[in-house]
Amino acid sequence: MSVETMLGDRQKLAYIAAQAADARLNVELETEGMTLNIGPQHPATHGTLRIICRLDGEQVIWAEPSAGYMHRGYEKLTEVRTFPQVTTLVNRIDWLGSFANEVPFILAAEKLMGVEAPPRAQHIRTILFELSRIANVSLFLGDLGVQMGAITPVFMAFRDREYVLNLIEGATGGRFHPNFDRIGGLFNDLPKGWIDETRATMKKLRNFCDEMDALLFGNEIFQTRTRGIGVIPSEIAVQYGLSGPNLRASGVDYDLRRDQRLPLAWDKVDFKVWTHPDGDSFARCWIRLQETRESTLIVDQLLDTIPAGPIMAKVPRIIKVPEGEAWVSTENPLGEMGYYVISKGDLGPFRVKIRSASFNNISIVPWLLRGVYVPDVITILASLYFILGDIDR
Amino acid sequence: MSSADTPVAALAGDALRERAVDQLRSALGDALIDSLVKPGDDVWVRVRTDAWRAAGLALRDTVGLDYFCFLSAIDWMPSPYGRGEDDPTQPPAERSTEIKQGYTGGETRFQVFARVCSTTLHFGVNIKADLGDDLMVQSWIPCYTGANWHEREAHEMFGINFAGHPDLRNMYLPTGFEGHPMRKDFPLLARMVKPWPGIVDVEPLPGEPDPMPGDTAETEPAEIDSAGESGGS
Amino acid sequence: MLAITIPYWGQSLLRVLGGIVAVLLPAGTIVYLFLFKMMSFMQSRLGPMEAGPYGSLQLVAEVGKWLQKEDIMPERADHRIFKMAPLIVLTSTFLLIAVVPFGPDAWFTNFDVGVFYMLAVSSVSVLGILIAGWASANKYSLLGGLRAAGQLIAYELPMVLAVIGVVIQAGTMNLQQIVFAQNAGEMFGWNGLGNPYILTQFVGFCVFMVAVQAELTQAPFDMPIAESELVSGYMTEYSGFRFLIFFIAEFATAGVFALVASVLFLGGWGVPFSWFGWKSIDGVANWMNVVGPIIMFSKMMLLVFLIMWVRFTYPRFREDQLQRFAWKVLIPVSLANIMVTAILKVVF
Amino acid sequence: MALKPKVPGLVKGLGVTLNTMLTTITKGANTVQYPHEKEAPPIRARGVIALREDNCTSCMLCVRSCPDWCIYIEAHKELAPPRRAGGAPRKVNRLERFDIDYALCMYCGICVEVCPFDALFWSPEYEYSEPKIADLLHDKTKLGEWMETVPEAPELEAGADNKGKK
Repeated sequence: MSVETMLGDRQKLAYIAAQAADARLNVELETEGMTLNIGPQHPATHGTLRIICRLDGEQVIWAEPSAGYMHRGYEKLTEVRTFPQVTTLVNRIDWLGSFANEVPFILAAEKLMGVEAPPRAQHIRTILFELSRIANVSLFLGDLGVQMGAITPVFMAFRDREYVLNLIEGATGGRFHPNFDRIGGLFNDLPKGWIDETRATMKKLRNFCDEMDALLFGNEIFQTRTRGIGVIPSEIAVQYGLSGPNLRASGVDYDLRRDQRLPLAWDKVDFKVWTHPDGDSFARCWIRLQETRESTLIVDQLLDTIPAGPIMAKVPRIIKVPEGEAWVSTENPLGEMGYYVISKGDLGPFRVKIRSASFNNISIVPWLLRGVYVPDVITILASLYFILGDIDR
Repeated sequence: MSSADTPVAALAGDALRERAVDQLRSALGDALIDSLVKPGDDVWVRVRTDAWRAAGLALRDTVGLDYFCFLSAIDWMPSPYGRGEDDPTQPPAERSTEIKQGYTGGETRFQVFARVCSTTLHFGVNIKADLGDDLMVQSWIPCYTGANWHEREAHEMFGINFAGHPDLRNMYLPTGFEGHPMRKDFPLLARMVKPWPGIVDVEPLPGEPDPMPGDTAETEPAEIDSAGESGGS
Repeated sequence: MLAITIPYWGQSLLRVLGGIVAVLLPAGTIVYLFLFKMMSFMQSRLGPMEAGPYGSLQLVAEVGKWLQKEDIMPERADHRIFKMAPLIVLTSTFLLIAVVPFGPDAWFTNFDVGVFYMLAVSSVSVLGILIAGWASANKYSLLGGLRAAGQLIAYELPMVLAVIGVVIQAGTMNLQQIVFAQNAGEMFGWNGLGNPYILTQFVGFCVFMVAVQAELTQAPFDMPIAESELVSGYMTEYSGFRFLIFFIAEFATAGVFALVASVLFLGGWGVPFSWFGWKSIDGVANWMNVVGPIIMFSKMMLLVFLIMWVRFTYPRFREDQLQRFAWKVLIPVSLANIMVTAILKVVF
Repeated sequence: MALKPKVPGLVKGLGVTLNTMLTTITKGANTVQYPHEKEAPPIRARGVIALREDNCTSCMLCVRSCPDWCIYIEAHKELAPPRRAGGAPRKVNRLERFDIDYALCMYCGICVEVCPFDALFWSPEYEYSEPKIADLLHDKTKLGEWMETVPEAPELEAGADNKGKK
């Protein structure tokens, strides 16, 4: 495809342009700048992130995010909780894709204990994982519209996300915070009729993706706003530890669903890992759109092949995790989410290091925002897509 | 625009992990103190404190682990407060404060640890280093730019100093906050402000002595379902 | 002509009342029909349903709410100017309605250079917005005010140039005469539709509507208020009654501009004369004075529908992209349009 | 990039909103006019915890496994008449207080899960917001009232191994 080579060039050009803007800002005559506080309460930060910008006119000379307005100290809190209690906490890290947060923690605990969930549980886990990805990213697609001034997409996103949340609630009981994973399997099996309902919903979601494609991604205004804006070259992305769609949008073909072997069902389905060579805001948004669609296809495939059997492995009722250290990370909606669990053979973990995706994704912001205009600050932040709970933990 | 079927990396994982340790050993010499390769799982290495940055550079350039995952610290001292479930009316419980390090050992209370991965080879390395009394270690920013915020976080949460970090400001905590919350001896106030509701036990009959643990057979949780019972029922 | 003679002060009073009705009635309808209902339907919801049947009294409820609210003014704001700004914006709307004809005799002023006047007063609102942004003593407001100034000035020009085509074709700057010219005219010898300039001046119409969209600061040109960037820009610090005035002005201006556009391009209050075989308007003037405003209103609604439809669908431009669009696309296009119109005018 | 003749994205976008509008007008909105009509939450929805007081043996298991410390139990021992005639009187735990503080509760469901005697249940009821935060502390009478709203556990999907639980 000739587009690809062209895009590659454009990426390079945009990178050079960013550096040139940087240089120019340093040489140009200093005018009296203005410091603009974006946040902590600002519609663009969906949460309480504060970004301090030095402006020259509408151009950002220097920007520094200031997090911590919502820090809940989860790493400390896990130390006073038992292993089953931790899942209720980690639900709330990325609150839009909460089920996906439980999985890596439970997997880490299972790895330390040497148990593995039965195939049916693994399968259902993967389905719910993908559903939470859809719930998360569909909201992103709507929110993207709002950040750019289009008000309709967000309502459509909420409309269709509702169906997914209903499914998650129908299976787990929790709409936002399922707390459905248990060490060794799942709390309960699926209720009757759930699979058919899910199939119907996946159709709706694909329709929603098409709508978003027409409403937003095909829109020329949207494209002028996002193409060539906020370019992250792949080397930089990798250095900063960007993950998920942000990394793949920079052309790095890295997806933990495919690239590591976990006791989950992704290796049983056939799916495409989308990458984009551009690394700009458009690429990041576009990747997410494609991944939502891909997720619906993954769910469809998984629904067809749910094995019969138990959903819980044999584990003692009172869980003591043997001494050891384990790292498990999964490809969460926002990117790589991992837990480094250290156990001392107690009821609770000794230390849990939570590696959340948004923390790394946002750490690139000071580098990325130099020389852009104020409206682009908003699009870039929107396209990086962070959840405050995921930054502050 | 992408490829769907790159071989799953774990197939070649262990060989890669062994190789990574060997490469690191030849790059660092005796600065690599200990290493542990768990087959099919992960690899841990511990390096001398003064070789922290050299190890980072070696990991990036020699081993080819380009992807920065995280950097943080561990306080190996067990918490003197337990899980905050003590009875405030009783004298404080005696807890062992014996420091016992995890994989690849260690000599000091604090350790800095990090993880870097490869986006192409699909494996990662956990790397640790002891911290002396000055809690000083070289900054990793020259090796991995993304370490910036992680080092700031470790600085405020554990009080670790990173030599060569341009800007060790507080990230989450207010400027001027005293103490380092993630240290084990920093009390978690949420668990101190009120007593644990689970301390209270069923009041005995008048004239009966307080029940010893395990006495009230019908209601004691541990006896009902601890050992070996399946959780699936 | 009406048989009763009304003294001049009485006429003035009636005109003022008429003006208020002509501004507020469409504004209210637009808010209910488009902002409350159409937007909701486009987002698969119902919108307000509780106040009145189908929420029809919602606007009254909202006005009541705003009137009760505390009138907050930032301490460091320039108080006098801060209070003045909403009024200036609203004044511009009232000035604009003065030249719009609603029927053969139903007009406030029959002005020979109506087009010229209309274009002149429409930019008064910029002044209000600019001083609102400045007087608020808020960085977001200031940015919004500056953006508004830059944007509105950039879009004044395409608007003027788009109208020139109409003026050339009609040969007059009197809005009343433009209506006559459209309804009595013919296209290439066929008079089945009259000669609404939307057909012959389609390019001009498009440029005009884009410029109107920008003048009204509606999406995709809503950078001055940009909720997600500037937290409503110049309106950030306004609350209660003063915000209400801004709010009314926003939708009233939308209505008035739609009226102007319908006069310029859709044949105003009239219908093509050939439909009923009229030779001149005099014979039917009396009842056209009643029917005219209704026709006018429906045409306005159609145009406001277009404006709002675009508003609810599109994301917004960036300020520099917008300027580039104005200077590099709209102005050359409208200049070319003028040239073609002039040549054709001479040829035919 | 070769330009292909296609519908401009701007027009397509207008089509989507118009289409949604027409769908809403003809087929009705996706929203529900809340106080007038209500959507039934799924059977498993975790709305509020109901207590069957007779089953509770005040074993303190729920209190101790609550991550938030939001359950409070007070109980005392009593002598109850023997099960069989002529037997010795039994010692039973009589529940005095069973409070759940919904202002603290995280709705994780651990207490319901650990309860060994089936005394706690989830009810999908959700309309119990209070103007005063202190009123969110539900005592055992109020928790008992929720028992009426507890639904039957749903049937399970094909292939499930065990019977459904609460």
